[in-house]
Amino acid sequence: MDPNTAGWALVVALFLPLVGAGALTLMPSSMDREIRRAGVAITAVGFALVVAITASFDYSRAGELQFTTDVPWITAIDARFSLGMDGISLPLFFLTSLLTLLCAIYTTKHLPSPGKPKAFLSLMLLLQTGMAGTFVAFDLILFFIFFELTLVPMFFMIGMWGGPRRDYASVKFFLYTLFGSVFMLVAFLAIYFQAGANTWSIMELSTMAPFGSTTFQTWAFLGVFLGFAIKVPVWPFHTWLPDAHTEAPTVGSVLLAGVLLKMGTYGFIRIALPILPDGAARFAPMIGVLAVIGIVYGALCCLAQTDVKRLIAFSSVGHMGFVMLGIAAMNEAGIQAALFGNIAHGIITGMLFFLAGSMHERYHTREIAVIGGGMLKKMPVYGVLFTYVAIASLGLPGLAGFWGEFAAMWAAISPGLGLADSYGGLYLGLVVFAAIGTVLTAGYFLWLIQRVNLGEPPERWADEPLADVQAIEWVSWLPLLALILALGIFPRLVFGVQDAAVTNLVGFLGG
Amino acid sequence: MSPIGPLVLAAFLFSAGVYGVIARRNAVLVLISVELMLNAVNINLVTFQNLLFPGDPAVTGQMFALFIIGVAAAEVGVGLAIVFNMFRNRASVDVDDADLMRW
Amino acid sequence: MQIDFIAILPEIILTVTALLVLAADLALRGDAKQFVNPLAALGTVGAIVATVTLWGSERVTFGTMYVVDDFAVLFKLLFLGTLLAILGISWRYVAENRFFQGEYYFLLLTSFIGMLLMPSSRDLIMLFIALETVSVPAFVMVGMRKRDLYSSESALKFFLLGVLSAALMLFGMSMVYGFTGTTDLVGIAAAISGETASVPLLLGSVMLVLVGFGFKISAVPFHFWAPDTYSGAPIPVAAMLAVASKAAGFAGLAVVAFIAFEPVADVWGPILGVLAVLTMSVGNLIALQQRDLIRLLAYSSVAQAGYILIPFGLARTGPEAAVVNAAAIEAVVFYLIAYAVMNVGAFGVAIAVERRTGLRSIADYAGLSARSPLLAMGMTVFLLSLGGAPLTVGLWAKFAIIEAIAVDITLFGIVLAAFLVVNSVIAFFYYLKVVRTVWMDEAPAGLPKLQPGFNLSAVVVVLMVGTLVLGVLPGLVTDFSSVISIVAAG
Amino acid sequence: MDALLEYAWVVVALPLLSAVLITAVGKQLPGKGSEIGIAALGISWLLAIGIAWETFVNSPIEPLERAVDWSPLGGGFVFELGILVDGLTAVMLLLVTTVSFMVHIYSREYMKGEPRYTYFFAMLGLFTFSMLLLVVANNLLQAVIGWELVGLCSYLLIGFYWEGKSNQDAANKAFLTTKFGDVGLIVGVIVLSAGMFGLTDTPFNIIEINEAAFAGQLSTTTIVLGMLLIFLGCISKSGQMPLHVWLPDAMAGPTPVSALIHAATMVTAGIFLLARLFPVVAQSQAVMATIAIVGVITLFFGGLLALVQDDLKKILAYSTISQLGYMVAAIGVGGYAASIFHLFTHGFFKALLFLGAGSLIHAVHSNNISDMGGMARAMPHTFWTFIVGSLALAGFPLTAGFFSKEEVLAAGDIWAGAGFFTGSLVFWVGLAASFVTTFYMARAVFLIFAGESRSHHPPHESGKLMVGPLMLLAVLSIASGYLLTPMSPEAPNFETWLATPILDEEATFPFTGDGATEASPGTVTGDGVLAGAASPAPLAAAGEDGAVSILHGVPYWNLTKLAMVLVLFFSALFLAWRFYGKGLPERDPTLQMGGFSRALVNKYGFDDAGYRYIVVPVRDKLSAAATYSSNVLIDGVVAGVGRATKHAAVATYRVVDQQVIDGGIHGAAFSAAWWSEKLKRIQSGDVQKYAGVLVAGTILLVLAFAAAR
Amino acid sequence: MTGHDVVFVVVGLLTAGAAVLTVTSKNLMHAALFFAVTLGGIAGVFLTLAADFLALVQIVVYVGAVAVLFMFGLMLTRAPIGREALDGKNRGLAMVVAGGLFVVLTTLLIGAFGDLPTVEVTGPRIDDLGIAIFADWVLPFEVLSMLLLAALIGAIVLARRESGESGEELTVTRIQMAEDRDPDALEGEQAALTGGSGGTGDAEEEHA
Repeated sequence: MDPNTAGWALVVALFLPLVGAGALTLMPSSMDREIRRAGVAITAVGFALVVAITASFDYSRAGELQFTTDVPWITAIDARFSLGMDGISLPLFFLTSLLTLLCAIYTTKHLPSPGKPKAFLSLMLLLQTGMAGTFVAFDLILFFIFFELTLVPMFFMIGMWGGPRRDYASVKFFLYTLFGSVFMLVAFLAIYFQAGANTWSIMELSTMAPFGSTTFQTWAFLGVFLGFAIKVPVWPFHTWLPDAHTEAPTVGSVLLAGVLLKMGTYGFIRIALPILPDGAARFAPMIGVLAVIGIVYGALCCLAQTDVKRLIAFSSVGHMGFVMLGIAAMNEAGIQAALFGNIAHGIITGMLFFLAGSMHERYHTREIAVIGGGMLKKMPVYGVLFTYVAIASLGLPGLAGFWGEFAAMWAAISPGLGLADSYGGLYLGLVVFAAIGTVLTAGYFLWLIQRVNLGEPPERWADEPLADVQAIEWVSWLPLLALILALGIFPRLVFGVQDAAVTNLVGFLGG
Repeated sequence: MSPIGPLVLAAFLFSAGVYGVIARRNAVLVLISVELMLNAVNINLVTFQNLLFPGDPAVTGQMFALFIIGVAAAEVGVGLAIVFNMFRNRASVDVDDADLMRW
Repeated sequence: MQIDFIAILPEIILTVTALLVLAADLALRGDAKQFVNPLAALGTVGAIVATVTLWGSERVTFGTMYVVDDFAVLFKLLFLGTLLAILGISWRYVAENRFFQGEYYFLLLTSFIGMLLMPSSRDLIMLFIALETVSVPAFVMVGMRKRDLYSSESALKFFLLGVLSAALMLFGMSMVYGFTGTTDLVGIAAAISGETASVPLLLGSVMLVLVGFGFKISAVPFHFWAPDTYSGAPIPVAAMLAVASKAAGFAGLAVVAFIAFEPVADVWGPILGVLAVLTMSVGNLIALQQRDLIRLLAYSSVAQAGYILIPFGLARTGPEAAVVNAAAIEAVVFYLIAYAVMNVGAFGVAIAVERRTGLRSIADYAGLSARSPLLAMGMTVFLLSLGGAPLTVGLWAKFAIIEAIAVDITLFGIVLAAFLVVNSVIAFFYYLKVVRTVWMDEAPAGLPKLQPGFNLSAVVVVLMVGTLVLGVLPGLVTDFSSVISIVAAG
Repeated sequence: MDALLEYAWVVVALPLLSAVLITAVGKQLPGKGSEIGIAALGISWLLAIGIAWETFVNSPIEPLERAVDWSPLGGGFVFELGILVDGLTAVMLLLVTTVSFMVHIYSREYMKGEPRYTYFFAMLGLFTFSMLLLVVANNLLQAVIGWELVGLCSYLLIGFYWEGKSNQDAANKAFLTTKFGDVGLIVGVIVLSAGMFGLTDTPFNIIEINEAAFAGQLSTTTIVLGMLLIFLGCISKSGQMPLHVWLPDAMAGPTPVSALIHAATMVTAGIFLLARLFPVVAQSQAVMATIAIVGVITLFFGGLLALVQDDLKKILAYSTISQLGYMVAAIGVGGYAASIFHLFTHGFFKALLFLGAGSLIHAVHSNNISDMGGMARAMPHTFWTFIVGSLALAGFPLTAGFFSKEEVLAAGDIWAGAGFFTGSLVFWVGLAASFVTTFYMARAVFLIFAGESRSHHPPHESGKLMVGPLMLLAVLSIASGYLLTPMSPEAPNFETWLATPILDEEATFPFTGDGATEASPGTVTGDGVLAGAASPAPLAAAGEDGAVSILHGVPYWNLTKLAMVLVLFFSALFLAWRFYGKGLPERDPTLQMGGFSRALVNKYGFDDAGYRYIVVPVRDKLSAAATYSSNVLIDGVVAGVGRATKHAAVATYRVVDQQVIDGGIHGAAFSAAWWSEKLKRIQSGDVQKYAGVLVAGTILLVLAFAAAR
Repeated sequence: MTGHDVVFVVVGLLTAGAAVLTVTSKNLMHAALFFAVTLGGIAGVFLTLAADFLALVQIVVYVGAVAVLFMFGLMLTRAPIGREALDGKNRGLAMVVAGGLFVVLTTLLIGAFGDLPTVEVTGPRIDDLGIAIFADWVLPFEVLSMLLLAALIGAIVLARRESGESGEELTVTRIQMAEDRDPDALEGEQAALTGGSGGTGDAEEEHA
């Protein structure tokens, strides 16, 4: 495939899941196993295509858009169907496809009540199109559509296959995120009219930036900020997240943590910063402060959790705080860090949710106190995996979690856009508190490991036969486990791909 | 003659009609009150036509009044039919009995 | 005076159809009576064909009283399309409920004749007559479930409030006439200028004129009839009131506001904007409490009216007026089209569920997904679209409004946008409640599968596909810049 | 002539390879994986010896730096993965591989029959690798990575017996306490590297940082802030007060691990890093003074705590803290070479002592010296080697510990001579602490080996695999000291070994002490002792303009002070013999000194009240929360911090998150519901009310319109 | 004040008085009669305003037809209710609203038309009206005819004795509203629904 001309490949990779979802709905519900296999087949074919795209991507020109498609779409408002992929999009696009495949594999054996694999897989595939589209859409309107498209399937996933409070959680998730995105849409329109170029093209608008008065930029940024910040979620817009995660089915949580949250940070980097650099510069210290509050606060909340899944959910708040800290740095390293943190968090926390889900299936509870320890004894391999991923999540060097966190702090010490002059002290404080957050993070993870993994299993489980990691789990987890290590050791896998694209992007910032 | 007299009369009749619509309990009396309001409008129209715009070849004001009379007749017919129907269903024409649906 | 019969051909076709329906009803007996429905549909299709041929033309007839331009044609197509859909969802409902079918369809067609006249009328008298032609048959149709207490009660409420607001409107019209000496809209606009534009009586009368249309579109505080009437009326009639009659009200409002009262747009604009805020907030907030689906849809349509009023709130006079007002009109038109598609669909599903079971509480929709996947899917799509979810036409409808706001941002516009946003979120709360019930609650044991008839299924499917296709390609209907013709006229 | 240096990375890679291989195939092998570990470390050790030899005989050598661009970091900066081999690296490589190799061999027997035997060797390999990765790092980021991995491995090994709650707690405590220090390290590294922006594309490069600091290209803020923060990392990692609390608890791990942690890896990481960055440290008097004072406090008070311990491993642990205090203090008084020298010798004799302790514990199945006694007869090899180790620790003349500790004291003396108060502090307190050291080691030795056996198990000598390493380490505990003696002032010695182009005699401290004005070379140059070397060059000496230069050279000592050391040694020995020479006294005199003893037993007693009134209730109620409820003042504080954190966490979650933030959302939703409830009442069903409201609304609107202009 | 004005004032006061009695009378038939008087008074006003034709129409259509229709309506729907109950509970509201409306309208009217000079009253001739209605107003006229037809048919549909299409009187039914249904009743309904499939149900199956 020639990355300059093979725009079709991206279109196919993007819409294959959607077509697959349609095809699945046509299968009779009674063909339970066949439906699940078809789900794997569809995602596998999609993933194969994504691998082919990744393979033929021209890494020497990673800063430029490749696999582009650009045709008129809604002529009345100048919206275009504009897809493309650069070094920033590629890893996220890849991750989306991979995680969906793994989730489909996982679903062949694990699907919570009320079953209905057809509906579940169809929604998942629909979700995939929405998520993947977000990362390759280069038209604001198209981006918005994909961004919003994810709400509906995720709403149903939580609402139909979720835990006891699924009704509450699903509606909260939906309304919360919707709220932000409507403001975002308003801001997009304001940008469109302010630019006055009759285009929604993200690249063109970035090139034109900065436009409008500072007041305009501030307001527009505020709108965009609300949309993305709720998605990320930035403290204090995070309260939908623990509920959604706690109630969501395993696969839902994995995709939510693995990809959905990334759409928020991606939006910041791809849209908010380059198009509204002045607004971004004004908001950066505030974003930084919120990010660090999120880090410390998320960790504190984790310490107070008694539910494994809820704990992991709160840990996301902290980890995404590091990502936001990178963004708040407004320099190349910060963006790099944020994007890396994105990917790493997607892999690690996705994996943690897989583990939490399987734990729930075995113990039928997620209460730490009820599980009571000794998992390492009952299920040695499982316990080791749990420790491994938890340690990755707390940011240990050599595993994926480290780079995003360290680089974010490193970048924040010397923020771009002249922020270093006016806010140098603030940013130093942010770094210190972020670093303290890492200790708290280590604290709750170790405590979690201690309470779940270590010690002798309590009596109620002593005679309970708990199956260790099963074959299907290995298949769906191994890639993530390997990636955690691979990204930890070879951060270049992501940093290198992104480098040129981030350089371009920071060029738009003018910093 | 000054137009203000008929206009104030019309306003008064109109207001009286509004009063009737809101205060009267019998549905037929409510309908009567509505008719009062429509008649008030007619006074307005005729006043304007004949005092302010007497030369209008299209005779707009009076034509308007005629149309209102026609429409009012249609409304009376339909309105009474509705009231009759309700009366047959519940043996009452009290408007404030009609409160099955609320909130 | 030469009468342009081509221009009023759709109305003529519809009138003839109405009379034929009446005659056929006399001729047919028993179950055969239901075939007046396809007859009416045939006439509607004829009218649609006739209307389509008028696209792009600019015909003025009956003096300057009647204008057929793209604005009018688009609205006529909207009405006729809705009529077709309502005929589709009415067929079995009307037949089974032992209505007087011939009369029902005759009244339905008559009401739509009034609607077809509305966007073309350029005279207050004509507008008034058209409005009454819409209303009077509707009064009767609402009460058509004769032996039902709710039905007769809702007819009474609808009727009383209808004539009351008509009287208020007439009083306003009479004073506008007294002030300007004409009922011709363009003439009125010409007469209102300079110092006359600030006479309190005139401005107050403008408001009174708007009341009649405010009633039709169920804007707060003229909305009271809507929930009570919808829930008592036969559901197809409720659908008609919620969609077609409301659209007609907006058509009339647009014509009056943007043509006759354009010189005082800076007065009615903000006030209508405030009404928009009130309308959507009140509608949405009360809708939150509803447990009856039809009432929920009723309040939701009140709220939707609030959204559609927003562009009116942006109207203004002065240098940017042409651009801003044009964008506003476009937004209104587009929103109405979207609204028709999704709301008729929602009512259609409600008919299918209620007709068989007589149940209409939201709780009765539990497990609809198991009982009829098609209806469940349809309900989901329509409600999500009403909320403004992506990939449905509802999103573009809201988008159009925000776009109209963003054309020239003012503080007031931002406030309106903020209310729109907050209200959209509130609205989702109750839409999702229904969607959740449909998909996630267990159906009560023993309820049979629902098998909606062919017509209704077809209508639901078509509207669902329409909602989704327009959701992906809104360009199919957004590209009609010519509908802003009434702005140019003003 | 640095062919071997190029292969320094192999030394690092082999333990990693061993860890990976053991994990992969260890269980299937006859030796359960231990043979892989021993083989890998053996090769590494030989290679390290070779490297050490090359760097030593050619010293001072030009540092060898080899790096690959490992990953871009954004902004044009790259992260390099590389090696930096100079004398310091070579010393550390030699020390780490030696101890690790010995521990590997020893563990093969010691850990026999333990569960997770294979896993243990894999972890040893990983641990060694992590430390070596830190040691060879050519850049600070790589150092941080190694440093953190060391922390992880210590966590995994201290918590090796994870079935027990106290072991889990100890592991958590070690990880979290050091992780807290890592905050300082990481932020410090970030601050230093930020100072390098604009100067280089590789902002973490150690040589570049050192050169920049020396050339004055780094601002004072960067240096002071960066180094103090990094020193915070050293405080926690190298067991300095007040973050030493994890170290005694870390004895929960298997004894070979204790040896590894306390002798060669982990705790030395902090000292090493300070030495690595000594050119930066040397730029600031404030930093140096801080380091010195922390070191002094630690070396004295840490040592005192060993007096009252019954657990042999705890005695050794506190002695480690104390000895680490010497090393830190030495850095703080400019004794760069002295510090590393002490680190080097200490590594050997402390490893020896721990392994010896392991041997004893293995024999009597108890950690407590009160359960031992009379072991000299049963375990002669262990006895003799343990004696050697103890003498070295106590600084008995002609053992390695003597030479290195005296260097530290000498550094203090010279620094004092240059007019720095901290110099005298280090000297005198260090001297006093040596008395304490001697006393507690003598106490331990007498109680273990003298008198009658108090063991419940008949003691027996350990096997060859355990004794062998003891023997070798005993030899090294003596021999290593001769790398820096006045007997060979001209030959290559430890100081020339450590010298680098920056740390040569040209370099000076950029600040002067109080006594600088009176200072002249003569005042600080003592008369050579022992070999009577003529005017040996001082370790640090006042320069011409009164500035003290960073020097290397032959050792320096003076007779009076030597005499004082000896007097102290023997008096302590005598005292100990009086008390413990005949076995365990009825009442241990160290426990009979009233308030002083109580203070020590209670770890200075500050926490007594806190313990009784705060820690106990809270720990018992929130048992898990008080992870840190040990019984030292600092422990109290740490426990308090932990507790406060926990409370803050619960409060944050319950109040802020669930009430305020989420409550706000709910509040909004609630008020919507409230409005909804009120508003719907307007829809009363009474059509005439509707009509009334309709008309009233119309009137208001009419008024609004009418009044609009 | 001309004689013309005097006549108007007299007729106007008469009309206003009758109107007040129409909406306040405590007797049904009195109210209807006063309504007829009001309509007649309005015809008189039309005459003073020189709208002869309209006055005629007013007499014929309103006094002659509408008022009589109302009286029939009142008599046909004579419910057993007492005199005191003719006014509902909304009288206060009605007072305020109507009073407010009158004040506002009068103020506005006087503000706008109070200073117009007195003019001579001239009305159009009846043939002018005839020409206008078929020249200028033919469209609304035709539509009005359709409207009247619809109203006629609608009124018949609603008002005629129920024969329906099945030829039998239907019992009064109520839609079950969500508000006033209790769970037990719901179960009963569902049982009924699932138990017997009525005639309509069969018809549905055929079409499905």
